[in-house]
Amino acid sequence: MRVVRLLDTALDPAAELARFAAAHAGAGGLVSFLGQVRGGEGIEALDLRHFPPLTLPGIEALADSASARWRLDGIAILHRIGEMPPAAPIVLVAAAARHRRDAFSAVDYAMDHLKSDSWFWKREKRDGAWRWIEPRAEDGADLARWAPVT
Amino acid sequence: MRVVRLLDTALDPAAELARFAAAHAGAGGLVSFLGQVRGGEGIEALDLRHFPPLTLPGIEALADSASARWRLDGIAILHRIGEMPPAAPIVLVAAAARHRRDAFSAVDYAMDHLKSDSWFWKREKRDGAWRWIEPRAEDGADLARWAPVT
Amino acid sequence: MARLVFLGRLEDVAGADEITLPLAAPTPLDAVVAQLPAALARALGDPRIRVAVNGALVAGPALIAPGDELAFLPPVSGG
Amino acid sequence: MARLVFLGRLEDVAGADEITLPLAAPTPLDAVVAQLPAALARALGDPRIRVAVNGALVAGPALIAPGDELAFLPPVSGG
Repeated sequence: MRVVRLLDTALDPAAELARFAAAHAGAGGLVSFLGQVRGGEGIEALDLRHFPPLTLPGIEALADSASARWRLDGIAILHRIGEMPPAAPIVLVAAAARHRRDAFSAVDYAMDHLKSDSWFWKREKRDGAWRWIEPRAEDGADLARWAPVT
Repeated sequence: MRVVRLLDTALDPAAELARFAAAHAGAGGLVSFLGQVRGGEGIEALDLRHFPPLTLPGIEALADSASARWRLDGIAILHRIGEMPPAAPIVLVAAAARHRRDAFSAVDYAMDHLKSDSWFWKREKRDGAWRWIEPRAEDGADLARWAPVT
Repeated sequence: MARLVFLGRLEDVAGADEITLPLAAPTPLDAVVAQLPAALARALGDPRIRVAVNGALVAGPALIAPGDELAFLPPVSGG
Repeated sequence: MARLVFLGRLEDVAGADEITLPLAAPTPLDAVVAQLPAALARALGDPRIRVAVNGALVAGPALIAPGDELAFLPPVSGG
């Protein structure tokens, strides 16, 4: 099972994971990452923008590349776009594999690339004002953990 | 939130994860591992035995040790005991953290220790006959990934 | 006419997420940018900005034809 | 009396997951084991087997008192 979706309405992680687990009932291990809008620090909302011609194809290529690097029975990448309140689910990545290390690595890899190497622009609303989020210094280090496949 | 449970009836991963995610709505990242009884190869059932005076206290100590090694907002370890059919959920580990690397490491660490360093004995029923599962050579290597905290 | 699309913080500099620009004949990218307000043209000069023409990333000098969609993609937000 | 509990494959060797053994006075662990059928006593001699008395792991020689629960824990199954 290979699921890649961009959603402009609420993401229901429990339902999506239940569906994915049911489709991979014999897999042995299933790792998932759920990212939620952080609360606190005056954050009122997060707005996620994308560029349709590139964003979804980029995530599809990421799912393919994770599937090529590790032995997976399936991978799912679901990502929100648009405006979200604190605590709303933003991203769900799940991988099913016979050996749990493959599933852990694939989800970790997909998250590093989704966060730093995918066509998303984020802005935060704090105390009524929107502010764009810039790249972080750690992002390059996160990506450098994954040597290119040669 | 720190949840440690041994269950002798069905584990519902979607409901448990939804509860855990709701309790950690501001955490940023939530990693989970779900282990299911493998199908195929003539496997008809898995039976998981434990030793009550040691098994649950051992898992509680594991949850504490993961919480001490990484910055977590919460950890949940739910483990089945008893007889299960193929595809039944056996174990669910979830960790919530502000930084996703902490959550990934804590779940990976907990799984290595649950699998190789917890008081569980497993037997498999294949073609009508029960057979105890012995330790694997890789188990020591899995545990050696985690240097003792000094 | 060409359609110019601005992503991320470039939307704030441009004052809109997209604008249309009169364009009668194929024009080099830098000549298109030069027609924009100075502050926006300066922001678009950041070498980290990637350009997509009709949804495909281009590298190096590009010729923009009437009807093209030109998107300016600043560094993504990271995580 | 003492209660002996067998985990994992030791259950198959013992033929039961627990048995009771007459025990009138405190007895060293190895003397308790020596009273068992030969095949079981031999299996319990595996140095990888851990012993718990009344739910607590013991290391080295232990004295088993009447009423004690003695559990034999072979290596866990791994994963």
